[in-house]
Amino acid sequence: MLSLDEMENLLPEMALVAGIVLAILVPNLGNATLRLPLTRVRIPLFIGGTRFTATSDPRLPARISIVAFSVAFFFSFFGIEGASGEIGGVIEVSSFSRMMSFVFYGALLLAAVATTYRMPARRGARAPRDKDSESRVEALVAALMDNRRQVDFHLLLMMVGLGMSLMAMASNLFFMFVAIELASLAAYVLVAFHKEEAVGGEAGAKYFIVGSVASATGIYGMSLVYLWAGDLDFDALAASWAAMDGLDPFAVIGVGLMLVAFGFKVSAAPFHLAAPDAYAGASSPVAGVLATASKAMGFVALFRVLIEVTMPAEGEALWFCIVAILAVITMTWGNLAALTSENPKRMLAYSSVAHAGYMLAALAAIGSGLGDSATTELVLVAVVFHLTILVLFKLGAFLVLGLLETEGRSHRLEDLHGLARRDPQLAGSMFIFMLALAGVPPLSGFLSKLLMINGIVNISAGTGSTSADAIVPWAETVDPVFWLAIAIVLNSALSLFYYLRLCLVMFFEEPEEAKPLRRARHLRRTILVLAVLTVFFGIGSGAEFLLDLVETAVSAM
Amino acid sequence: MIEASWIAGLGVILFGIGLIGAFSRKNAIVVLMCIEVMLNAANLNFVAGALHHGSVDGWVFTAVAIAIAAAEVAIGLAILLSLYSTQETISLDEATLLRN
Amino acid sequence: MGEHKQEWDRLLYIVPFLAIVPYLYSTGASSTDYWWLIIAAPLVFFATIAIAGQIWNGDETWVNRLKEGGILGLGALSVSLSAAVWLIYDYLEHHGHIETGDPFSWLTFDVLTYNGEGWSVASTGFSGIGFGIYLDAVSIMLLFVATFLCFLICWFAIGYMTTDSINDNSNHRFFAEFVLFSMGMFGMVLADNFLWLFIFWEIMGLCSYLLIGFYYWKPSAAYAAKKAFLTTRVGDVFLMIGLLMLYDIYGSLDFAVVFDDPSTGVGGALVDAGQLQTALLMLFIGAVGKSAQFPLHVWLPDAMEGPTPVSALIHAATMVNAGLYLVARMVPFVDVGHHGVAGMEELGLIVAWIGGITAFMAAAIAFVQNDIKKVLAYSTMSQLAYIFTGLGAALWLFNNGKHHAGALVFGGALFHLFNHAMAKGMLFMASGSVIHEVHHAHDHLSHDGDGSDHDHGSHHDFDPQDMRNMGGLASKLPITATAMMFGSMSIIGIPLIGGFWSKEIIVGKTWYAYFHGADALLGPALLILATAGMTGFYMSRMWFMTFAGEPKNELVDHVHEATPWIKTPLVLLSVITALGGFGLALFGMVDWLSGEYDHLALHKATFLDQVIYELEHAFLPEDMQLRYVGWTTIALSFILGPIMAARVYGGALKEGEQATGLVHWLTSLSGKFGSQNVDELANSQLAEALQQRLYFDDLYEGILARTIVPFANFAAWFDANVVDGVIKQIESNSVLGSVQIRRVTTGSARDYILMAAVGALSIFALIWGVSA
Amino acid sequence: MITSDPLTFITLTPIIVGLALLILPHIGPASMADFVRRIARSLSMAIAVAIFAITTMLFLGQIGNIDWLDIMQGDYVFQNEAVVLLGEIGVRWTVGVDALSFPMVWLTAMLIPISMLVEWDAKDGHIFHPLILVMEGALLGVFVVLDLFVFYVFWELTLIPMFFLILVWGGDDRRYASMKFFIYTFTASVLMLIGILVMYFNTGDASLAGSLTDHHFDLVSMTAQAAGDGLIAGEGLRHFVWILLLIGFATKMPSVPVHTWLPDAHVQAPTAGSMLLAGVMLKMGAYGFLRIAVTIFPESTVVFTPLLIILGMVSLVYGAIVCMGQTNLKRMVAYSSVSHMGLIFLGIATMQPLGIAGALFMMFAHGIISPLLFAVAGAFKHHYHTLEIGSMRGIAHHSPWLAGHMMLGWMASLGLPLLAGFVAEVAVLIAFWMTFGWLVILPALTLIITAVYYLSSMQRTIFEGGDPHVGVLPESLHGEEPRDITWHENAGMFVLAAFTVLFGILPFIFWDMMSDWSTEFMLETLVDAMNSQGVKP
Repeated sequence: MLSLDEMENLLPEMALVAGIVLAILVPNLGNATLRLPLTRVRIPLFIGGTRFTATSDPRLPARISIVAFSVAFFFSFFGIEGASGEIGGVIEVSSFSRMMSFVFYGALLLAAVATTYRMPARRGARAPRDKDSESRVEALVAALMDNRRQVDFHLLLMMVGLGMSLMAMASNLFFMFVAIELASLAAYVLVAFHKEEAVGGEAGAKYFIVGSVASATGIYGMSLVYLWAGDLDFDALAASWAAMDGLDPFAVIGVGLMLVAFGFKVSAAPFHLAAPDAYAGASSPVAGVLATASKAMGFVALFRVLIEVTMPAEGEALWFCIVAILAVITMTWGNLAALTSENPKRMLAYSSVAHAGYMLAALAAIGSGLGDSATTELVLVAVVFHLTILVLFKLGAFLVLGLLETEGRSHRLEDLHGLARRDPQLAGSMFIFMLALAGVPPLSGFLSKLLMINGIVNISAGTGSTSADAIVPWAETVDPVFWLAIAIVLNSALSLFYYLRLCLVMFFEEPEEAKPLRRARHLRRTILVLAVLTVFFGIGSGAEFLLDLVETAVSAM
Repeated sequence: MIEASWIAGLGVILFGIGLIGAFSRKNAIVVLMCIEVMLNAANLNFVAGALHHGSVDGWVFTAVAIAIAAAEVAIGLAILLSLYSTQETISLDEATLLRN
Repeated sequence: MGEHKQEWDRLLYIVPFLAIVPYLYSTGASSTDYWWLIIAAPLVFFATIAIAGQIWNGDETWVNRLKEGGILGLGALSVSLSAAVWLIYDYLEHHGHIETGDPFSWLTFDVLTYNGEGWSVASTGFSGIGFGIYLDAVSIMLLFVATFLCFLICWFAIGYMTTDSINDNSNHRFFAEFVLFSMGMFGMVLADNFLWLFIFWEIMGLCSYLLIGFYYWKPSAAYAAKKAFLTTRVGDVFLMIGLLMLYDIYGSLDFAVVFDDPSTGVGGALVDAGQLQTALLMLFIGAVGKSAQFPLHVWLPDAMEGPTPVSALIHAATMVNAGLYLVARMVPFVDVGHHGVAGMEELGLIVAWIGGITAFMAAAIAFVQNDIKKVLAYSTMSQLAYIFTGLGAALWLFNNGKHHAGALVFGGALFHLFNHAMAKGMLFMASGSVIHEVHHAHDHLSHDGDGSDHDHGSHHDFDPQDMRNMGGLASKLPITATAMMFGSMSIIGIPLIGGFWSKEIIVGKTWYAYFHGADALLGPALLILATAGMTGFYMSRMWFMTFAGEPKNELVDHVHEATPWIKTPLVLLSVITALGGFGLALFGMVDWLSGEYDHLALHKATFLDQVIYELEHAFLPEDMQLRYVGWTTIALSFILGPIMAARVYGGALKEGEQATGLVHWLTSLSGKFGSQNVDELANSQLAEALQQRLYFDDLYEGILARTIVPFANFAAWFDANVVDGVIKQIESNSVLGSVQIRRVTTGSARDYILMAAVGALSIFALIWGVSA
Repeated sequence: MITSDPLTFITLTPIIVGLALLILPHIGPASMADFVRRIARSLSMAIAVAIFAITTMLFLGQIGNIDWLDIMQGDYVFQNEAVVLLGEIGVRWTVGVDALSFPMVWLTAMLIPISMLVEWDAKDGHIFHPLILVMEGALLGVFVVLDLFVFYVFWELTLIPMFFLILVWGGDDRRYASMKFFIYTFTASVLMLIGILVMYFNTGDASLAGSLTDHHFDLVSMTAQAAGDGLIAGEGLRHFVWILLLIGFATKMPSVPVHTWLPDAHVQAPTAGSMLLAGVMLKMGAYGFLRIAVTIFPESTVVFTPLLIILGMVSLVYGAIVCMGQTNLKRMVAYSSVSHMGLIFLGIATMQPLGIAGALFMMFAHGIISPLLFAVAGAFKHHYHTLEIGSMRGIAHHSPWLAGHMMLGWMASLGLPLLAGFVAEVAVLIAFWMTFGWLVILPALTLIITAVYYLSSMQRTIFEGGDPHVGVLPESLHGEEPRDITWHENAGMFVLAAFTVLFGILPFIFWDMMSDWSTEFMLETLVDAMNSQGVKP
């Protein structure tokens, strides 16, 4: 049994567990009674029967999950300062893990809010049949999307949250994998949740298959590492790695295979291929979760394996070259592919790939081993900061698409046409999100990208020969890491093209239909808040506050 | 007693079969099976590791991994079913509404 | 003038303007404190007229009382004129330079120099550019010419412009541009510094452009305006380079600083003759452009597209003198007697050659012109070229230590400038009078003839400037004919009249220079000698074709001098032209201009002594060679040229027509030389070539059309398709790449796994490679 | 605040008010939204005029009583108490101006109300004018901040309002133009950002440094450090950073070969957008180049002088030649901007205080003249619905005011004396001759080419036509009777014309401080570099 201290440390997870329990129970509460045998006394049983108004409210599951996530979110937030504790040998609560769970819960909370509007119950929903007319099919699909499956959905959402949070706290590689699997399996289902739509099942299937292959590969890699080290505690692994004489094939191949698994999670090229399909097929909030929380989870795993375990105290890490190359390929691939994508969700998916590339580049800079601890910390702060604020604008963008989705679908660029005229608030927010994604100052997206580039430049710019008296000799001596910075900025410029294109159609084109969008008050407010925060965390005290927070978290790592 | 390295060797073969199967077979169910094979390769390694290192962790890992594999199959089948219900195929090459 | 009483009342408006300077004088102020009035008045009224005219366009008061700004312009120019006269008066009183220094520093700046070890801020020179005035005899003379002529021309223009319906509601533009032009001219003359000279020079260029293009709707006018601006711009650019070079040499562009000791540059360095000569040649190219000399002469004839005589007058009497003024300012550089730099003989030779060629060429082209203004335009070119030749000879003489002779021809050349300005100003106004009245007569006729539905076509086809439509006007336009006669005489150099006094000196001294070592001057000397005779021919031809003989068109009968405002300047200038040359020569104008004397006065004991001295000097110089030259000139210009013209074009007036005394006599005389048919000659290839202006325009245009235009089009293409094409290529390649890379996402999960597997394998290969 | 920290006030007020005017109608109740929409245009104008008044008072000494002639290089006036914006990485809000930036500040403050005035009747004025107000804040920010991070923020911030101005109020091909404009300049400036970051990691002043990085973005401190031992140790790296900065700044200026965004942006932009683009945004490049690249890396500047000459010369000559081949009025004017901006590089390359002062004055003069040109071109578009040179003739008859302004603007731009542009040209040319001698023939020839294209364009629009009473109207009018420009266009152009004349006749109003500053600048930064690099005449 957990001690009180441990309970306190795990409060967010407790809240989530409570949420899961409540989500299972509460919607089923009804006026069912149990007649005591042989008597006429009816004892209210509450489970079953005709449900009460309150418990049959279709928005109840969402409320439960929102409350649960909110509580978890705030507890995580307050836990960032000074949380520490070790539970059961596999869980280690630290500022860093709390920071990450703060991010995860934040993202999931937003997804929960967004989904409230996606699935209010509607009677008479059934799956469309072949003989139905096209418009009828559409209506049916819309109704089905709104069917009462909230409980399932929110349960899964909370499980994803639980898995991610546990993953961030894991101090044991195997436990981390288990947590990842928990989150992933729930996420697969979420992706496939809209089974009424042809693409829903397909997206889920692909994501599941590719994801499972990746995790199987990762688990196999982990098993090789276990073969080599005999212990999967990170501390023990790090010690074994440091003590390793030469390169042990088991260790190297194991780590390499794990890289594949995490590469899939962060959607690094060429493991990202299923991601665009999954994002496009999933509902927008879910896609947003995949692009933010799921990606953050992958990066935490990378931190654990690459930085905690395999990073040598001095000199270049083994994986430096690979990650650097992966980074460049990933960001270029993502941006290039997004360039002509006509589906906003796919476009955002590719953009998410590109962002993974930027962060991998920052990791590579650490791997180069050129920086001291301060610069390493700077880069980590940059990455974590980026992961954090990515929730604001990447998920924000998905939420905007989500709001559009409640009206119909948002899989064509045309659906965004003239959004500025139909709904200036949304268009303005979307504009901010896009610019933040592109890294235009003074938005927070710029700050995080700047910090990453900053780190890379800091690590590498000084490596060039100071006696070189011209550019070419200097360029020959500078560490290749420096060019990662150039690659990032050039890619940012390239990415601007598609972000702007999206803005362009919002402000420029005529809307296909002039009717205003749904009010969706909470979601709309959420989007606006995200937009404001995107600006707020860009510069000034907001950014300072968040940076401080991240710094605390990173220094605990 | 079988040498741990033999077990691990079998794991490599299994893993290879699984992987090759995963990208060479169209049928999603077969791919699912291949994934199971890959997971089992890992399980073999855990077992071998437990033998080799004489630690009990490996056995625990194996047990948990099998549980995960089971969950995965369940979820996988459910998802494939929903794929089938909308597209009436479980061929990975045919379910390509989402592409490019 | 009774019938125009109401018109003359308008003149009352300028009384307050005229009162300004006398008032200032009465307060005991010094003229040197108020020189800025000369520039400020026109500048202020430029803006006033331009804006007010646009706002009150067509307003009754504006049109009738203020003559669409003409009266305001006249007022402004009267302020300038009176302030200038005040200044000139003071100058003549004090017999010397007026320099104000730089009362205000326009630009101050620093320049770094290298002292052998490092760079530091230059301690001497290069401190900036200020603005002040610098007056010596040359600028005083030009100041008078400019203010006086501008005033008269404005006067004339009020009459000329406001009575032509085509100008209705756009005259404010004319007057505004006119006073701005005047400001430019005044400023250029007053400026104490080469840069300010250039600045005002450019302002004049602008006004010239605007005024030539006054009838902007006429494609020919718009074209001519552009041509004038661009041609002079070519010269100006070189002028600017010259200024840069001079500034580099002297560390200042102030006349006072530069002329103080032209042989030492900034910081006491000795000036390199080659460098200085290059700089001066650059300045000269500018002068060539402005004064329409070969090879940048092409703009001047076209400039006659401007409103009939008036803007053309700018291109004859005032602005074109700017180039001459600039060359005159080169004298201190070459005057080896006064700190000049030796070894710059080529400069004088080049100037003289350009002058000689232009003089001859322009005179030849003038032979075949039928447009009265075109004749005058070529005449202007030719006469300016005379002055250039004279200045060239002066430069050569100065540079070879022949100071006295140099000074004489220098003064003579400037004196010719004065005479020519007065005469040409008047000639153009007179030709304007002719054109105006012929035009009116034509309008009158065509309105009467066709009733209400008059034929526009014939109206536009008729060219009131074509001398072939004239003839026998002497009796119809008595004042004009007289004025034109005196003007032509002055230009031809009829002894004792106007230009004679100066032209003699130029021709004579150019030959003098040739005889004293400047072998290369033989060419210019011969050319200007021949031109003297040609001038006699074409000027006489013009006069005879216009005024003598029988009318060649029935409308001549309806011509009469009706327009107010036009006659006054003609009368005034006729007097100056007829008597001014001799009069000023008597007062030692030539020596005063060249700086030999420091004041204008009789230099002999009595007036009669002076007259005899001057006549002797002109007709019987001591040097026998010069005497022959002088006589030849007179023979060619006075006798041969006019008589030939009279034989071809002359003729008595129609029976019963009576012109005023001298004019009538002259027309009768012209009929007495018989007549000669020149049709064969007129149809010759030579005549055709002359008609085509010796094909220079065609040549330039051809070159431009074949080089610049295709080149510009190529550049535009290059920019759009190569420079921007690279960007577009990047863009389209990215799009292509994007499409390609998106194809990799086939949609099949198998392929994704395969790709991931391949990727993973590559990773291992890499690890293996790294670790190996 | 106005007297204690006027620069912060004039920078932030327009941004805050502009954003408020843009956002309030969308989040408040309907009645308030209507009210805000009604007052948006007038309020924007009032703010813009007030800021112009404040800057003018700063200049005249009514506020702060500054002697503008006595500002040393590296010193700034109206500096504020620094406010920490991002303590972790050493970003602070510090503002200040000197003789390099103040003319630009004044210019911006002057141009904003005028461009608003010229487009007073723009459609959706309640968005248009606040956007310009935001633009004003961003532009002023670029010139006043002394922190490179914030500088970069403002630098990019200017793109956003301009993007909208082009996208929403632009011409037919505005999609392409706005994208190209944004991406092109953004790409260049992110490279510049790398340069800034390399500089950042060589800063040392611990008192300003960020807690996370031990470095800071403070320009004043960087300048001092650069003047001391030099900011960056290795020469190769220094050059590299210099080139990165140059890419950013040269693209903004723009210099050939990275100029092609400009014609597209200009042709499509609305009049006010073009005016600001040409008037101020191009100057940001030159300003940044002088303030950062030259100041901090004088040696590199000296070493790369040949590059500057080539860039400047090619921009100047090639730009002018391309102008001649243009048939679109705005395109032509845009290329003429490229050509004129070339002179700025040439002025700097002369390594003479006079040349730099000339370049500064060129920035200033071109900042007045080119808006006039674009106002004229915009009026053609507005009233004749075409910009095609040669599609009309004799327009002077229909639009005499327009023709008058065109004449003045065109003449000013081709360098007619007594108009503002001439002073700059002559100053640069004098310095150019001193340093490069006969190379001057190329800029000189450009003066002719400039005249050719300007005069030809006038000849084929406002002149000719063949009839004194009616011009040849473009087909785009479809037989409508054209009218002369509206009163507000006229008023705006009048002010610009008046300033063109004023600064042409009395250039010393701003010249003196520029000249003094240039001398200081040369002596403090470049002379040592020239001596150490062994530059000889």
